[in-house]
Amino acid sequence: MKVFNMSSAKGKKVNIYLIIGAVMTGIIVVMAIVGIFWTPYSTTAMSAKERFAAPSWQHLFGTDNFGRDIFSRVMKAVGTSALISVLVVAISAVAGIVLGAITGYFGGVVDAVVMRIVDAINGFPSILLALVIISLLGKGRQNVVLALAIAFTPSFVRIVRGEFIRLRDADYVVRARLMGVAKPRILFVHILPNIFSTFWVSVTIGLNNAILAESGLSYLGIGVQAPDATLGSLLSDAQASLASSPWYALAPGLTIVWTVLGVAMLSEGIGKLKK
Amino acid sequence: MISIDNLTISFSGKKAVDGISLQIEPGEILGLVGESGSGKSVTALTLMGLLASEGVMETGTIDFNGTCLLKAGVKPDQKLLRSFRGDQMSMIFQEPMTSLNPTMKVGPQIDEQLLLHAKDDFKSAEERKKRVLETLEGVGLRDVEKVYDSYPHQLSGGMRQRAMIAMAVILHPALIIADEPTTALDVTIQNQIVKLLKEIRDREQNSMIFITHDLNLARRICTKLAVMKDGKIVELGSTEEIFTNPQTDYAKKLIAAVPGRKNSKSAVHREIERIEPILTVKDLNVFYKERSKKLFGKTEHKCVVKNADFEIYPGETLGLVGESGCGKTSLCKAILGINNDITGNVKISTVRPQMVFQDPYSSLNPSKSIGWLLEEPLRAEDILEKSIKYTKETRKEMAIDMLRRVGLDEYYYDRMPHQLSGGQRQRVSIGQALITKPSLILADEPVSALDVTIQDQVLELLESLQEEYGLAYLFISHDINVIYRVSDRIMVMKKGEILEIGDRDQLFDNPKHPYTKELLAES
Amino acid sequence: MKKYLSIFFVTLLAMAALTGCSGGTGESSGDNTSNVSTTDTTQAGTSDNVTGVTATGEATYGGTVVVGIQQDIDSLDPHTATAAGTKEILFNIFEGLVKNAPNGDLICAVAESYELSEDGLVYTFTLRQGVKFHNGDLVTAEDVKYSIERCAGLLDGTPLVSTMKTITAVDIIDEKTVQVTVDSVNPELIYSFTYAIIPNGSADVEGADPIGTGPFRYVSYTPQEGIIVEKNEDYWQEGLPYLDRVEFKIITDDKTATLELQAGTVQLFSYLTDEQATELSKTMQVLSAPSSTVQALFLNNAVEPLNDVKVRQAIMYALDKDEINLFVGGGDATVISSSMLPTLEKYYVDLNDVYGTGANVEAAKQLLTEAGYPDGFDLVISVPSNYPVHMQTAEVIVEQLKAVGINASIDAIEWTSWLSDVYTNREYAATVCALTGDSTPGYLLSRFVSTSSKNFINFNSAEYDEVYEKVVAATTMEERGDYYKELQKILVDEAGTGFTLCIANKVAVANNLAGYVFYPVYVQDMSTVYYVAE
Amino acid sequence: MKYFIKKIVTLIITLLLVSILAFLAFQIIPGDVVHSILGTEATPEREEALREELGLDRPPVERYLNWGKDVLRGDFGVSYRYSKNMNEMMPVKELIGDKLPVTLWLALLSVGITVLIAIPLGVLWAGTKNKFLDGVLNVLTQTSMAIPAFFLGILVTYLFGIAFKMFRPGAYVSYKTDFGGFIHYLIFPAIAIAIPKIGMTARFLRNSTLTELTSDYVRTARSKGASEKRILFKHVLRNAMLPVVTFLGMIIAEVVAGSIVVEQVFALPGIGRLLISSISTRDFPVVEILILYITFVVIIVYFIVDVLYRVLDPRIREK
Repeated sequence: MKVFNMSSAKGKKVNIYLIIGAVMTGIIVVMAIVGIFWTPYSTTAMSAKERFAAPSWQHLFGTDNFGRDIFSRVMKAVGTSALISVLVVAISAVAGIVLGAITGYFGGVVDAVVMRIVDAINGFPSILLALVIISLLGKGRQNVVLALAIAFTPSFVRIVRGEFIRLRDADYVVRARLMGVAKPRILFVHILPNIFSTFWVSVTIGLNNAILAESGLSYLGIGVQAPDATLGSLLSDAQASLASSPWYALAPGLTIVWTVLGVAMLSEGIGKLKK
Repeated sequence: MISIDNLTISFSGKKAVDGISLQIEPGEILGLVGESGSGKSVTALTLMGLLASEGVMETGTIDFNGTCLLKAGVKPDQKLLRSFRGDQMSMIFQEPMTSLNPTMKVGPQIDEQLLLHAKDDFKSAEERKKRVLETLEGVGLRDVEKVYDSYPHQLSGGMRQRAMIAMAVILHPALIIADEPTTALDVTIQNQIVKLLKEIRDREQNSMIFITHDLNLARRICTKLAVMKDGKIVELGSTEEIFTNPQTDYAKKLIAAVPGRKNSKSAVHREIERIEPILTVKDLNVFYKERSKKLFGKTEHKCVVKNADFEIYPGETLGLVGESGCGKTSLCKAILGINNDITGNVKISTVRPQMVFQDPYSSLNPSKSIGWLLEEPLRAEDILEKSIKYTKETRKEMAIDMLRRVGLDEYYYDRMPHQLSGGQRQRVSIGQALITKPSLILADEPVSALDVTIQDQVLELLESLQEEYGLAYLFISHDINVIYRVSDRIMVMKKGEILEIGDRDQLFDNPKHPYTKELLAES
Repeated sequence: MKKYLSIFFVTLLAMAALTGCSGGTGESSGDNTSNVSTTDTTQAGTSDNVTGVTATGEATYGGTVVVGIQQDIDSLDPHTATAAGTKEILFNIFEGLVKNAPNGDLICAVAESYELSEDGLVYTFTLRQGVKFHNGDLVTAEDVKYSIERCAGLLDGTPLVSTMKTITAVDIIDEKTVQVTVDSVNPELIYSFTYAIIPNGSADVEGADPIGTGPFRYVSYTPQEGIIVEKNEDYWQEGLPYLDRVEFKIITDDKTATLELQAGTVQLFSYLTDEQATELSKTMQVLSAPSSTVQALFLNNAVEPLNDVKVRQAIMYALDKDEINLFVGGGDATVISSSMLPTLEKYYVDLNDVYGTGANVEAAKQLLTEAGYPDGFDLVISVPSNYPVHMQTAEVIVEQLKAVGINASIDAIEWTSWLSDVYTNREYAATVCALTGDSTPGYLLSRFVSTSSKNFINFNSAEYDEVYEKVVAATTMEERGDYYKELQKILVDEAGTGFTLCIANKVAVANNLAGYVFYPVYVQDMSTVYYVAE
Repeated sequence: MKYFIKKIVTLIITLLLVSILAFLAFQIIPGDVVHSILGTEATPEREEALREELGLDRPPVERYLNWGKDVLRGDFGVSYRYSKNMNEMMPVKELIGDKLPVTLWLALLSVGITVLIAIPLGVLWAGTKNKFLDGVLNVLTQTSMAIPAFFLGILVTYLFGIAFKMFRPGAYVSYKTDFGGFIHYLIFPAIAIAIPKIGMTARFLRNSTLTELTSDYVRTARSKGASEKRILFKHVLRNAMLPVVTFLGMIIAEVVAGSIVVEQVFALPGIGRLLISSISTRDFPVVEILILYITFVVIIVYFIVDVLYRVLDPRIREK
């Protein structure tokens, strides 16, 4: 005979944020992954007959000015947007960790020099930055990523630097120094894991901001290249016919909000889980 | 009379206070003693009606001079409670720095009491200010106008605590609860605060609940004691009764663990062979950079340790005692080479002396397992010394061996620091310092953050390890009793200067410096 | 034996009417184009092709109109301004000796009439009496001499208008007669005299405001905001203009423009995208007429594999221009095949049958196979990203090329990069953009001569060059017209470039405005626009 | 004082660095200002003449040094693109000076709106025990941060401009002609800028208030018998505002540097739009000064925040 332990199930508080966040993000992830291999309609095939069709069972989100299925395009765009924002955050976070760790831990001249460069990048318009990178490295999605990553790095450097300054004289770091642990190991093995809870918050915000920043670039005409699309570029395209076919804008718009909310909820849930 | 009847408080199902009953008479100082987590503070906060929202009052009633303040199952009347708080009963907290609002001047913070409860008794703000100033004078503060207009951080720890006390007594409440009011203060200040509290009680004839983990202190101030353990009162009686004739095992153990000259187990004088010092400090000055506020002013080198001159021999414990900010830690760091802004000589004839820190929570890397932490010094040594080569297995063996030596079971190898208690962490910390077998350990207040019984165990461990490895300790503490217990020789420091250094018993029996005398006065 | 120039002087569509000059008085364009009349029946001015309903009602004087423009002004100097968007505004401030009329004719402006010597080398202009500059001064022969010499480079050696390089002397015969001498015959030179007449020396006065003789006088210009003009009370054409004030407001973003039109902040906006037109037609009048631009998928004839005529022809077959028209032009554009504005009916030949206006996938694939690309190839189309129309066209073309196996992709670039990399340095494979024609019919064809600095597609046909030489040598427009047709044919046969559409210029006009007139050239004439009486 | 000198030196170094970076950027990016000016009608002769006129035929290092010398002398040069009249180009100083008030007022208004709404909202949010309200605010603020700026601009325009007719989209009037009308129009772009900032600030303030509410001095205040409301407003708010000040500083720096997208959507002739168009036309003198201005503003705002923080927090003041 089995013994059911009811109390443990009842006593545990349900982490509502985690569940909702996981479900919301999950749907997006599934959409993005399926979108790589299959979409209900071709994302590029045009149809003159079906321009600006309203949402229907054939076209869940309707069609755009070229008669393309918006749902299919959103599916594909979700993947592109997600990939861009994840890569942007990954690159800038790693750069931020390396630079922030070195400047924060050692201080002095290196700190002064790196922080001045960080300040300089901060004041530098990301559009110009994007243009410079595209001219140096050519076109392509990867360079949008790189430009945004460079623009995002300063804020990560600041956060990591602050944390390293806070922790550089922590007792356990002093001990590691006394043991004769090598500097890089102190930086990245001893200190680094301890800044992750703070870092995680900025990573979540960064993911959100990267989606927004990419859509800003799309709006200014230097985002991804058509017919490739991101949620931001779809939204930008959709504006032209906002009054006559509002569903075109609504589909990517709501998807952005949904994604960002999902990620935020998930991270809040994870935060609660740790406590 | 204030009476607590059959009080049970639980936090998410776990009982923090378990059916306690207490009565406090006017003029009485009731000591609530026990180790951390025994429910002392929870009891006090409940009495004040400040129980955190996660806490549930399961049973019991609290009666204050005939008014039922709290009753289990009945929604607390917040308005009633607020009218009592501050007016009828007030509280003094442990950390005067954080317990005062950092962005509000001290005067207005005290004035708030009058505003909240006795606004109509005063005609004007000036009158209230006059009253506040009087009260500040009453708690032994001088230059009260200046104190009134100061922010908390501009006052010293002792002054802050006096201001806290002024806040608590300004309305002459029937009950004052003091929660570890002297723990964060230096010994000499501690004595003054205790004296002040006594004076207030004598003057005002109010009741007082004095919460402390320090039995020595409780003995000096309290008329009645309640010994708490795991949320229960295990023993209740007059202070003298309990100290002279404890009934329960726990009380006995607690009293026995109190370090002090009279009950020190290692009061036996050890003979140390002093031939070749393991550490020689000669004419050591340690500086601290301070930026000048003036334009083009040079960066000032503030001397925090002046002309330190001493040595430590193998197998010996040198106790270093002094108040916070006297330069103890700076001296340590200079010896270990962490601070290079020094003049003079430090000669160490052993490899890599290690350090044990005060706070067992910050000295272990929270993101690593205990096993990893214990092995890390070996890995570092492996890289540094070409002659040494540890395999993964030997490292693990050594770590587990060290776990046993510091009195922990093998399964702690995979635990994370946050899963350990403070005492256990300090054991790991000691193990980590010892695993590379240094012959000199600098221990900076290693037991100050621990409960008495745990403190006792850790000190015992340190002693046995000293025996085993022939270690030399530089043992730093502000607690003269702990110093007495562990040291062979004692060094007294004040404001960066070594005032006195000498054999333990000689120093205790015959202190030369007036400051030493003051330190020893209350031991 | 001088003939009246008007006999020779041929406008785009018609023999210049004498009336255009000698009789071109105030009433000529006041109530629209019908008066500017001509003897010619082919008068096909754009007014015939205009679609959309204009408001009807009594014309009133006064009022302010805000006109949205898409580009900032590149210069306030009418002789150095190069951007079409600037010229279209300066048209309201400045006038030349002659000026464009809505039907494509030239009418006399500062000049009252002119004559051309029989050898075609001497132009004699008689100035109109009483024409005043905006500063109140009368236009003198000195002013005319100065203006023409400045354009022709006779003042400092650098001609500001390249077609006027042939002018060798400007002589003042008397105070109302100016004679211009050229060194070679060019029947199209008269169009260059549309360049502004400005007060003598005014371009060299520091801090000078633009002063002309046009229907509106310059008030102010603020970068990024726009240019404001006010009614010229002394305008020589009586009854014009109607409006007291016109504000040209710069709105670079098409979506913002739509919003401002909907809100009524802006009353007039031209070159709408199809989406804008659809969106705005509910609340405003949307007029439409063929524009003066030819859009194309330009191919760089010098790069692999586009240097193979078969590959280019395959692309021609692959293009489905009808579909592009539907998606981008809203079905209102004219499908074209060569470099001539269809509105210039006299010179235009319809060559749409050569490759068809729909897609011919089989023919395209076969040609590709013949050329050695049975599996297609990669093609990058560089598109200036500030033109939504071209971006969308490129997107459609990518799909169409995909159908024949060509793997095309879009490279969206900034306009300035386009000018440098594509147009000047010719470092590109393909691009989608449009060329703006001017009133000289040969202009759009001249740029495909292999040696032309404007031949950015690197078109290289000996036959074409030969015929063009004949054009230059020809002294009459009839003669030239035949050669122009030949040139168009060669361009199509060689598949030099994939001309697609002459996109309709759709103009949104507030419901209470009337009198908007389309021109076959890139101008925006505000003098005829008026508020309808309620 | 030493603190100031140090800050000024840092500022100068950063400005120098930025100006070099911007100059290098212009060496790298494609597109020639000469082509941009002459358009499709360029002839090699005119190109050459123009290049010489603009001094672009000189070697890059010399050009940079000349530019630097002029800037140090207070001569910011003239725009390559924008005319002042028939024969003069617009001086950069005049051009930027003209656009600056637009951006500054926009910044002021948007920060004002942010502070006015976000601070009460954040405190209310921290104070509420209503789970539902908490959830709603959570989703609302999160959503406000998730909408791209340009779309928010369009939404604000549709809502306030087209639907409620509270303003006429695009009917911007210059501050020179009608200051009241100017401010009235500016309120709406300011709202578009403020919405995500309100979300961020309210969240931030709420979190910092919640943190402060757990601190010891709050317990002390409770033990004095102070009401929760009094505790929140008298004790916690000021302390909770401290980190928010830094945060607001970042926001101010951001909007003072120009809100490119919102300026574009609302057709405001501000710094951000000028920057974009000048970059796209390769108008180097304008872009250089704009970038220097932005960097300058960002650093100065951070500096002011730093000083303000010292004023607000008596603990740091004395150090």
